[in-house]
Amino acid sequence: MEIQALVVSLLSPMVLAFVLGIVATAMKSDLKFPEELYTALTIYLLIAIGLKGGYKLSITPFSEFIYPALAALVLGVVIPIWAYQILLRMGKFDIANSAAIAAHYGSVSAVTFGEAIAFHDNLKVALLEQNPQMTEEALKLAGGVYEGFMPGLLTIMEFPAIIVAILTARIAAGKSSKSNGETSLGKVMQELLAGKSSLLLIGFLIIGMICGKRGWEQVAPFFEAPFRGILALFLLEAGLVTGRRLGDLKKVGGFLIGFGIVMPILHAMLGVYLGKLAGLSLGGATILGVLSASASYIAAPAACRVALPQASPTYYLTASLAITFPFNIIVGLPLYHYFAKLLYGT
Amino acid sequence: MEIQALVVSLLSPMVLAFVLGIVATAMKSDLKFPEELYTALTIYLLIAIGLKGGYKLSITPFSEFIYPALAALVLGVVIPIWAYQILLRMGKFDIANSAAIAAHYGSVSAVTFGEAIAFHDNLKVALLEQNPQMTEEALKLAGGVYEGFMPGLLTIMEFPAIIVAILTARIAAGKSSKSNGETSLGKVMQELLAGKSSLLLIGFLIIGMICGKRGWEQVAPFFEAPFRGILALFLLEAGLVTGRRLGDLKKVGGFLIGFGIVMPILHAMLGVYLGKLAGLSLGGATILGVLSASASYIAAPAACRVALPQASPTYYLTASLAITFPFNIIVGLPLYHYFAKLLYGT
Amino acid sequence: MEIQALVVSLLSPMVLAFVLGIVATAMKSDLKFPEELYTALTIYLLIAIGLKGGYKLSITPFSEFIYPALAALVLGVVIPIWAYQILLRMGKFDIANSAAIAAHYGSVSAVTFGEAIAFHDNLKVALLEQNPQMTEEALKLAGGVYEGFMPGLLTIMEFPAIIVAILTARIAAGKSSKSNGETSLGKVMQELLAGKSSLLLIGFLIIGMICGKRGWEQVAPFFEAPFRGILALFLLEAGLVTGRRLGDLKKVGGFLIGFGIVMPILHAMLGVYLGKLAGLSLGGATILGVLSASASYIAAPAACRVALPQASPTYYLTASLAITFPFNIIVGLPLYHYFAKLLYGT
Amino acid sequence: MKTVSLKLLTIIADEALQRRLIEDIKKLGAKGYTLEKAYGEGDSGGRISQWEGENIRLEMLASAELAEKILDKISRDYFDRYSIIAYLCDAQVLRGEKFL
Amino acid sequence: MKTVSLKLLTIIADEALQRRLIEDIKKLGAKGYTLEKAYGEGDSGGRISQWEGENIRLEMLASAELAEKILDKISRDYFDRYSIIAYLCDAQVLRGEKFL
Amino acid sequence: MKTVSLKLLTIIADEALQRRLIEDIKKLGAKGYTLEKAYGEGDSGGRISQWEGENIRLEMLASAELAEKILDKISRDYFDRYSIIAYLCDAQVLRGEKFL
Ligand SMILES: Nc1ncnc2c1ncn2[C@@H]1O[C@H](COP(=O)(O)O)[C@@H](O)[C@H]1O
Ligand SMILES: Nc1ncnc2c1ncn2[C@@H]1O[C@H](COP(=O)(O)O)[C@@H](O)[C@H]1O
Ligand SMILES: Nc1ncnc2c1ncn2[C@@H]1O[C@H](COP(=O)(O)O)[C@@H](O)[C@H]1O
Ligand code: NA
Ligand code: NA
Ligand code: NA
Repeated sequence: MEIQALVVSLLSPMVLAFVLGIVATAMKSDLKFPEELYTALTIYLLIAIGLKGGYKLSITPFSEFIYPALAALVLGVVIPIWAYQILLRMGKFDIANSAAIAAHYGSVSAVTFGEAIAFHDNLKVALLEQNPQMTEEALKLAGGVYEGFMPGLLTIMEFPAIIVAILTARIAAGKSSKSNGETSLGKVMQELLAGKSSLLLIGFLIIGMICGKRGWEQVAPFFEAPFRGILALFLLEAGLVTGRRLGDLKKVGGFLIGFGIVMPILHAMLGVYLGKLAGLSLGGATILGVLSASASYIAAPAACRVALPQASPTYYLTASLAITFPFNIIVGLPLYHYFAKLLYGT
Repeated sequence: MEIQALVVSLLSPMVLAFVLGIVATAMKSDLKFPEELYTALTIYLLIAIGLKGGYKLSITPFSEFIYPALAALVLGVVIPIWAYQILLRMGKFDIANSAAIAAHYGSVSAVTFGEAIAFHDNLKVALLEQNPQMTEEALKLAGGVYEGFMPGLLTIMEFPAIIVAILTARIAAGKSSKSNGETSLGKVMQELLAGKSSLLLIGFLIIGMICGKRGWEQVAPFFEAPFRGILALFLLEAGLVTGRRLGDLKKVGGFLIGFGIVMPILHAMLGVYLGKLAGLSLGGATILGVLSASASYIAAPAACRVALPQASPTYYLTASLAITFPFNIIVGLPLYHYFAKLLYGT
Repeated sequence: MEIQALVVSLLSPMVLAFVLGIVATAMKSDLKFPEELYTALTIYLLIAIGLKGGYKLSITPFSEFIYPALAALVLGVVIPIWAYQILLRMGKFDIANSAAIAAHYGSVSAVTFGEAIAFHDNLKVALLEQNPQMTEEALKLAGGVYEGFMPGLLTIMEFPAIIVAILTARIAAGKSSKSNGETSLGKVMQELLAGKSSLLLIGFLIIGMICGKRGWEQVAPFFEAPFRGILALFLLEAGLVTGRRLGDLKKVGGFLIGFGIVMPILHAMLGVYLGKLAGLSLGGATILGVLSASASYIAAPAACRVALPQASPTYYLTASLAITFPFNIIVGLPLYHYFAKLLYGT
Repeated sequence: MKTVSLKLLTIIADEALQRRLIEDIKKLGAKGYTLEKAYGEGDSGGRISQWEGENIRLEMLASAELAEKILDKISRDYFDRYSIIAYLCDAQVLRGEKFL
Repeated sequence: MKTVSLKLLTIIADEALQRRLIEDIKKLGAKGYTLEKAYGEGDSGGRISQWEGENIRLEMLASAELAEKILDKISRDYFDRYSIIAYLCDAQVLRGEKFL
Repeated sequence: MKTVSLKLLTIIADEALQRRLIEDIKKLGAKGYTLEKAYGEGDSGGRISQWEGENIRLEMLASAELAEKILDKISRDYFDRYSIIAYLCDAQVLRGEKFL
């Protein structure tokens, strides 16, 4: 059964497209994605995730959503704090770099989330192929279903970590928030909320909730059916960038490489555990685990470039993109699923 | 029932995406659509509208199309003339600006048209949900269906107004068409016909007519199913630009703001009325009203930049984009529908 | 029946979109495709073709594929050699230009391939409309079906010709491959393999084979359903570029124009003939003929710009894009189909 | 390196003028140019998206004499009707003979 | 052709600074600018895709005095925190009065 | 403002040469560059779409000496085979020490 999950994960065209992107860079291919295509794909993915999540949220009772939401919030606050301490003390990074990397690991990756959704949908298909008579209940126990409101948790986890990390850096640097040329924290928060990814996720979550089923059905042929194909395209591009970043691995050093693998595993366990406490299904808890494990590479880099410009992209981008991202979508997904099954005792 | 129409219009993901775009600008979001994405979406929408209209036209008897076509032509010629006089005399605009604004209001907006189509399709779904036994005839009386050849009317109305307006300006300025550096009227007409939007609309209308059903079915999975999702994307971008333009509202003054709301209402009434005379269904007449009410922002600005460069984009773009466009898709659609129902006595 | 094939080919929205592109250029239209959109469409088409071909290959017995594969390889090696000799001796082109043009005609065009696939799918629909009881066997005899692994042949034929042509040029120029500033042949081969089109075709062919049916079904709503619509978009852009190139026709001279029409016909016959020998169905052999007839305009120009920079794009691009490409998709497809029917005696 | 002193002429204008400007400079004898997309703001408002129109940035290496002729033409035909700017810098050009 | 001698000031910076830089130069009195997207590498690593952030290339024709003021402002507010470069060239500008 | 006099070296070439050119200038000691996409026409025909290939516009602030070395290399390795142009302007650079 764990084998099945591994196979489902590895034989996904999305994961293989990512690998092809890395291979292309290694071969010095002239394959390039225009920046505008990357932006378009990002906009598409965020809207698609938000809209569907909003629609699902509109048919979820509040009582079902509140505990998972709290769990997500706790994860978003706790992870950056302890990650910061580890980076500063054990990793010997300076304040700005520690905070920037912590912000990335506390925040979340929408693409990893998308792949986690695809993994679970796919697992369901695999389970039903094996045993077409499987009941909804049995599917749930096997991790083949998850709560539809998961995009709501993604949205909740996106920016608290970034604010916590930036705040931590400011306090640590002992600066008044009024220092010369420095962006005030209020402005940073405002920029975060208005940042592309928060705005699209929150905005379309709300739009999805308002429009409900009829609204969703109008746009589903564009935002649902082609989702995985477009995800594959995005992952190909992600692979190209990851491939370029791989060359920086030696620059970042052994500590950060270890950090980029060990921390996601710990965060995933914490996420799955809290998910179980909050009453999520096995699939839902696994996805909360994946969210915790994932490191941001849209919202967090954008925020750090403005609010922590002294931090080096070489560290935070290489860690989140070249180490943690591939680890999560290739090894992490089946691993966290396996861990969730152990915890749920199924 | 009017409430239902209002709800259908307001709860559309397309309209809400537009609103989100405005909110994003107000929040100084870094969300930006690459220009290339905007161009790609425009090309898509024009082709999709043209092709489907052409296919529908290929199965429409000539006698059914000719009177609505004449009505559209009359609207396209009359609207810019009286709009010009009002702008010049009451609005105190100079010749170039009066003509440019008149060109915009005489021409049409493909996106407003797209939203009108979505509104009616949606209304049909809402009507059928309420009463699944509703006959085709009853649906027609309630405004739930419209003639498939409407894109043909859109195409007819696109450029006469622009030519009329430019001609008016030249006559008013008392210039021979040979004056130094000035583009000759023939050249302007040629550029208009060859302009992106005319070319795609006319071209694919013809292609749709030639290819008929089999041709349409080959490309429908791309040009029909995802249409509304892509429209939502486009409206998000339109909202971003509108948001930027809102800041110019005070620059354009109260007269133009009033003009941008009152004229569409009058034009819509005229359009619905002529539509009824020409034998269109309630839905078809409403859409002709919407076309009359709508102001161009692809063909007309392009033409004015070349043929009326002295006119200020601040006036014509702000009026058509920041006033009339939102008014039409949010308030106008249900209002014109309501008016059509009164006129048709249903 | 030949009439039917001609009608199917001429009434395709894809072909008409191409014609519209040419008309637009003739009218000096301001319609322009952003380069990024062109790149995105290219990436899409190559991935879609590769993935589906890979999936089909995964369910094809090796013995069925091996002879057609050999035939494709032979065509890819032979065509550039004899094309080179003809260009050099009869066409009086210099070494670099002869080799560059030969590379283009030996290699293949993915878009022509896509249109050939659409032509055959469409022919099948037309045949079934005429006679819904038609058996699979009868369809095969009439050319309404083809082997699913054809993208594999496209991939095989893409780069041998380019290497052969470059090698030929080097030998003819009597240069050691170490001459000053010249790219070594190894490097050229490496760049070819890593070139955008090879990389995507080969890469996604392999991904399609690995993922099999379940993988393909995950992404088919994006890579299969909208394929022809996107092909129409691409052909519109191809028409725009072709239109610009038409002005260069007089520069390239009568010989190259003749070459660009006669050679494809000969190559198509050779391809169909070898396809029959290799055991392909009528449809499959026709497509192999189309591949032989087609001239590259993605991989070959890219390679020539680097490895044969002395060759003039005016010759090779005008020939492949403004002469051979339109000839193939408009006249060639039904012609080669007709020829295949003669050869297969059906 | 042997270089030649030439003028680098830059023109910034509405994209809608692209075709016409290029025809004009070719007629005056220019053998080449380089073109980029650009955004901008100025007296005539912002050209920061395709809604408002975009700018092109046209760059030419030319002899002082040709540059002069092009500037002349532009100020005669475009300056009173269109918003367009143009300026010259000095450049030391490699393989400069090719531009003369 | 009558031209005016002005300074052509070019600033290359992280795209994230675009809004702020434009606000700043307007406050200092600039009436126009031209903007292009750019990629680049430098001490702070590569800015060769949106993942790493892209650059903008901001160009302004300005009097020597205004250019000086802008350079001043930039080196005070941005140089110690952000990676940004700026330089001046001499330009002969047509219709140059409009930039003064 | 304290500025340093440097050379602004601009190279316009086929996009296909991008990787190689950047490798070359780095080997010669350049620490940074700025890159833009460009279209163009010249003796070798038009490069106005990806079908024909596009141009890149590579800009470098460099000492006169480094600029010289780069120009040397380019004219040796590229000029006889590829169509590529290069020119120098004078620039007053802020924080100019960083480019030396
Ligand atoms: N001072 C300036 N420096 C650089 N570019 C400018 C300047 N003023 C105007 N421009 C450019 O020229 C275009 C037209 O300017 P204007 O005619 O002033 O609206 C603008 O969109 C800008 O791209
Ligand atoms: N020597 C140089 N010449 C031209 N542009 C440069 C140079 N050095 C840096 N840049 C540009 O300035 C940006 C920031 O540089 P840096 O602060 O050195 O990372 C880079 O991304 C480049 O676009
Ligand atoms: N006189 C010129 N001024 C500016 N750019 C030029 C000029 N001539 C050529 N170019 C650019 O250099 C590229 C190659 O030129 P060529 O080798 O003449 O084909 C062209 O595509 C243009 O972008
Ligand atoms: Na996380
Ligand atoms: Na109108
Ligand atoms: Na061929």
